[in-house]
Amino acid sequence: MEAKEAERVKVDEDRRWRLVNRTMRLHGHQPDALIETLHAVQESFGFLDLDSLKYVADSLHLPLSLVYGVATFYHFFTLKPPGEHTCVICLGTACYIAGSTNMLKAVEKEVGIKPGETTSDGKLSLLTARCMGSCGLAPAVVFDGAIHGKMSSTAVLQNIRRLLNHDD
Amino acid sequence: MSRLKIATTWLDGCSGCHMSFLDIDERLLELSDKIELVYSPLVDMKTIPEGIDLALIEGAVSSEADKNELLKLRANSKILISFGDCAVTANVPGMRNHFSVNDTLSRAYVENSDSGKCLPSVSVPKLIEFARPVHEYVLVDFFLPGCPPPADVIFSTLCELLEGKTPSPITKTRFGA
Amino acid sequence: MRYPSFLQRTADRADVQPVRVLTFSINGVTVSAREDETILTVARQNGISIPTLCHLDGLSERGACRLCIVEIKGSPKLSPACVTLPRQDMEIITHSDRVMDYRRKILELLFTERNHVCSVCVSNGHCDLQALTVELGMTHVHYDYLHPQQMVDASHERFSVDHNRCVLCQRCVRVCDEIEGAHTWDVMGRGHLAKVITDLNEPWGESTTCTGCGKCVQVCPTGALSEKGKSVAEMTKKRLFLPYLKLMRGEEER
Amino acid sequence: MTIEELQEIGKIEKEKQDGFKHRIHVCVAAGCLSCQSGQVKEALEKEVSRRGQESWTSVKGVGCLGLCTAGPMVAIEPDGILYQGVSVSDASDILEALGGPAVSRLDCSAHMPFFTKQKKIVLENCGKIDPESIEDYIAEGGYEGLYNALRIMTPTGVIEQISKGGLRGRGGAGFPTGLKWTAVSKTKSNIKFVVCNADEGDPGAFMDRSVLESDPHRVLEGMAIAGFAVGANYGFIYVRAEYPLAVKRVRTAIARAERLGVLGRNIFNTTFNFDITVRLGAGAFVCGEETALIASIEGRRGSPRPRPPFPSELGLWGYPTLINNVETFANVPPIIRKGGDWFAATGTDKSKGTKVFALAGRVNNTGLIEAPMGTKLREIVFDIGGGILEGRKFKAVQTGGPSGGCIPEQFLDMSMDYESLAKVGSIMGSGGLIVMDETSCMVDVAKFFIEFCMSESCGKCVPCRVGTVQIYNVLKRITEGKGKPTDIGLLEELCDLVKNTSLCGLGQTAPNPVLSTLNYFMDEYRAHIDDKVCPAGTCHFNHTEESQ
Repeated sequence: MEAKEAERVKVDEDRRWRLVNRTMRLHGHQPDALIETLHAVQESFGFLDLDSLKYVADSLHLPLSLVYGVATFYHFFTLKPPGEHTCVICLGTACYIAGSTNMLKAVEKEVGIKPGETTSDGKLSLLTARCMGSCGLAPAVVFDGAIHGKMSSTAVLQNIRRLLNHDD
Repeated sequence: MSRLKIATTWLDGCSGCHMSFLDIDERLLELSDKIELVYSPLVDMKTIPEGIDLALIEGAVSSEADKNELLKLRANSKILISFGDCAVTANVPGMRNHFSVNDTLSRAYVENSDSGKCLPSVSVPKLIEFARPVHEYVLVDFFLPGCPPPADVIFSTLCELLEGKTPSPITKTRFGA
Repeated sequence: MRYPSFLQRTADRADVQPVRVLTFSINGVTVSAREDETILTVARQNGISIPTLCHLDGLSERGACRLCIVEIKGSPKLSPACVTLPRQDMEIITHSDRVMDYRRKILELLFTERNHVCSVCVSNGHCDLQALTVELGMTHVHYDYLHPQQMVDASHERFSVDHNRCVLCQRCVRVCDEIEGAHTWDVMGRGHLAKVITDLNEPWGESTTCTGCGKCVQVCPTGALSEKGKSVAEMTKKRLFLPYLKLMRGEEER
Repeated sequence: MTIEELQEIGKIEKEKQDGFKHRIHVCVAAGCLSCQSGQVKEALEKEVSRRGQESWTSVKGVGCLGLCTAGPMVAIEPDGILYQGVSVSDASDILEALGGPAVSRLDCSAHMPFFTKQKKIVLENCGKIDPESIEDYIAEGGYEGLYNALRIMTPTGVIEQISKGGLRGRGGAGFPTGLKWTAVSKTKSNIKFVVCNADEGDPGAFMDRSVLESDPHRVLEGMAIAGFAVGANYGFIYVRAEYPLAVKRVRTAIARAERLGVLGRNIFNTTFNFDITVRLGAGAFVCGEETALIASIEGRRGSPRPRPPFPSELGLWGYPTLINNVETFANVPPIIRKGGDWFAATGTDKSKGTKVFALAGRVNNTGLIEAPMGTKLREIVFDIGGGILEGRKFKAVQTGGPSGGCIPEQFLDMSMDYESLAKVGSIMGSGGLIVMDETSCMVDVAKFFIEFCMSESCGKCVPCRVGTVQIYNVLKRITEGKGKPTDIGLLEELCDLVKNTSLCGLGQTAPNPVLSTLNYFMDEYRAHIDDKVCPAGTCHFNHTEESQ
C-alpha cells in the first residue's frame, strides 16, 4: 500500500501526468474517458507503457485487461517507444495507386527495418498510415509530424538521410 | 462377380488407420471374398497397378515421394478415399507447418539426436514446405475422418461401397474420433 | 458539459408496455412466444436445434459466430437466431440448404484459423467445435489452413490456456465479467490477430485479478482452456451452474 | 441573442471586409499547409505591411479552395483571380499585380472547368471564410438556419423540410435522413444524443476533413438543428485523431460558438440547450459503423453489435441516438435557411442535392469537388478532373472505398447517384473517387482493399475475421503468379460467404472490390493465373520460385 502511495506521489510530481490527470478529471473519471485518456498519455509520453496503462485502469476503475484490449484495438496507439524521428508512409488508395509501396520498399532497404519498427539506435521509426486525407498530394509521407506531398523514393530517402544526419 | 480391387497406402501418417482397418478382425474374412488387396503396405507389391477400384489414402502429403505416389494412385483408381485425420486435415504431421523445413529437420536430426548430428541427405524423401491434406492435391471422393476412424466405420463404409451405396461416414465418426 | 454517462438506461422507460405474446412460424410450424424471447429460445422450446457456438445459456449474447443464422421470409439478410426477436407472423426457416451450406463454410473457416488438431487435444470427445462438425456434416476443410504460430500459457497453477484451440467466442471473457465479476479476461488486438488475454497480456499465473474460480475453463467450448493434470476422459466441462447463478443474481438485483 | 443581434454581427464583419479594396485569401487547409501555405500567408502579410497597404489590403487564411494538387492556392477577391503553386517569393509580384491583370505564371484559369462545372452547397463557404472566425461564418448567413429552426419552426417542421429536401445520408448507404430523424424523435426518452461521424476511415477520401477544416461551424449548426428536431441536448463529434488540424478547428469553433451563445444553454433565448463534445477516434475504420462508433465513444473496443435494435432506439449508453456523417450535417443549415424545395431542385429523382467528392488518383486535377447528384462520371473525370495524367488511357474509377467497387470505361456516361452506382455494383460511399489508368492492376487493387478490410476487421464475427484473410491469401498468390485455375471459383465462393453472413457493414461490403473487379476485369485475373502475366505491369512474379 505504501509503495502504491509512493507511486502516486511520483505520478503527481511528474508534469507530464498533469495533462493525463486533467483529461480524466474533465471526464469525471468515467469509464468512457478511457480512449481520451489514452490519447493524453500517448501525447505526453509518446507511447503507452504498462505502468501508465495500470495507472489509467486504476484511476478510471477499469479492469486491466479491458484497458489493454482497448489500447491494442486502436492502431493509433502504440505500446512501444517511438524513435527520435518518425517517418509515416501513407498507404491509402490514392498513395497506393501513386506507388507508395515502392517508396516503402526503398525506405525499408535504406534503414533495414519494417513498418512498425524502430532502428536499433532508436533514431528512426518507420510507420505506415491508412490515408491521412492528403490524397490530392499523393503519394504523401509524414516526417516528424509534417506532411510532405508528391514524394518519390529519392525524395523520401533524401529526407530520411537529412533527419538522421542532422543530429550527428 | 469379380472382386473389388483395393489399394491402400500410408503417406505421412502413423499407420494407425491401417491398424484400425485390421481391427475389423474376423469380418476381414467376410470382406476377403469380396475384395482383393492389390497394393498396400500390408502386401508385398512394389509398383502401383492399374485398374484400381478403390484407394484408401492414410497420412498427409509431406514429401515429394508422398505427392508422386498420391498422384499415381489417383490416376489409377476409380474411387479415392481420404482415410483418417492425417489425410483429411494434415493432423499431427501438419503441426510442423509453422516451422521451416530446416528447423523441423534440425530439431529431429541434430538437436535431439545422440549420434550423427547431421541432416539426412540420401535415401530420405525431400520434405515439402508444408504438410497438406490429400484433397489439396487430388480429387477426393469420400472423406473418412477419425484418428483413427473406428473399425466399425471402416467396415460399414466398405460394405456400403460394395453394395453400390453412397457412404456418409461423418454421422458415425469425426475429427479426432 | 453534463451528460449522464454513468447511467445504464434502466427499465423505467415510459413507453414500455406489458409483454405481448406473438404467433409466428418456424419451419412451417406455427409457434407462439413472448415478444422478448429470441428465435433461438423459441426454436429450442419447440424441439428445433439450431447450431450455436458463441451462445451459452446464462451469458449475454454476442451474435458473433454466425452459426445460428436463419432465413426469414421476405428478408434478403440472414439473421442470427440468438439475438433476433420474432415479430408477429414472421416465417422463419432454420435449416434451409442455403444456411446449412453457409454454416458448414463458417465452421470450416474456424478450423483453418488456428491449429485445431483434435486427435491430440485434451477436449477430444467433449468439444463443442468437434461436435459441430458432426452436427453440420463437415467432412473436411476445403479452404487453406492458415497454420498460425500460437502460444500455450501454462503459468497458472491449476489451469492452462492453449491459443491454438481458441475460437474467440469470448465465453471466458463474458463469464469472468458477468458472473464472476473479476474481468480478468479480455481480447487484445483485432481481426485475425485478436487474442484472449489476462490482465495486461501478462501470464495467467501472475494475474492479480484472477480469483481462480475456473468458470472460464468450464464454459470454454474447446480445449483452449483446460484444467491441468486432467486426462482427456476426465476433462469434461461443467456448465449447469450458469443459469442458476444468473437467476440468483437477478433475484438479488430485484 | 436575437436575430437582429446575429445579423448585426454579420453586418459588422461584412463591412469590415468590404472596407478592404483587395482581399487576399490563402488556403490554410491541410493539403496546402503541407505545401507551406502558412509561410506564403506570412510572406504576403509581411509584404503588405512593408508596402504600407494594411488599410486597404487584407490577407486571410481560408479553407480548402479545392484544387489540392496545385497548392498552395491563393485567391484574390473581389477580382476572382486564382493563383496556384504560390511560393514565398511570389508575394511581391502578387501584390504588384493587385487591381491589374493577374500574374500570368501563377494564373490558374487553365483549370477553369474544374471550378465552373461544380455546384457548391456544402462547400459554399470553403475558400471564402476564415475557418477560425465565427463572425465570418455569420456574415455568410451562418446560424440563421438554427435561429429559424428554434424561433420560427417546430421540431416536426424541421424534419419535414429535411424530408422534403430529400436529403440522404452522405456516409455511404444513402438512408433518407428525414426518416432517421423521425425515428429518433419518436423514441420517447428524456435524454437523447446526436453524434456526428467524422471518422473518415475510407483510404482515399478527405471530404469530411476538408469540411471540418474549412467550415466547422456549418457542421455544429447542422448538429444543433438536428438536436432540436429530435429532442437531443447532447452532441458528440467523433473525429479521427489523424486529423489534428480538423480537431483543433472544431474545438476552436465550439468554444467560439459557446461564447457567442449559439451553443450551450438557452440558445437564442429559448429553452433549448445543446452541448457538443469532441471525441477522438484512434485509427479504426470499423468505427464508421454506427454501433462500433457508439462503443468507441463509450470508451470501449470498437466492435459492432447486431442491429436491430438500432441506435435510434438503443444508442449511446442505451439512449436514443442520431448518427449522421459530417457532410449530411453540413447540408442541414442551407436546407433550413432556404427550404426543402430549394434543395430538392438540385439532383436527380431519388438523389437530391449535391455530393462532395475527393477526386484523387491518376487525374490531372486532384482535390475536393462538389457536383450535383446525377452529374455524369465523364464530366467529373475529364472536365473537372482534367483528364488522365500524362495523357494515358482511362481504365476505371473506384468509388466507395473498401466497401465500393470499380467502374470500368463502359459506364463513363453513367449518372453519379445512389441508384445508378448500386446498379453497376459499386456504392456512393462517403465520396472517395480514385481514378485509375492502364498502369493500375485491378487484381492488385482488389488485393489492396481486401488487405485493408482484413486488418481493419474488428475480429468479432467469424466470416469477416477469417474470410477476409482467406480472400487476401488467394489474391496474394494470384498477384505473385502462383494462382490456380480453381482460384476464381474459390474467390467467388468466399466473397459470397463473407458478404452474406458477416455481422456488420464492414464485412458485408468487404468483398465488393473483389466482386466488381472479377465482374469487369476477369481477363486480368485470367492473365495472372493462366499466363502468369500482369497486363498493367504492376505485379512482379518471381518465376524462379516453384509454383505449387
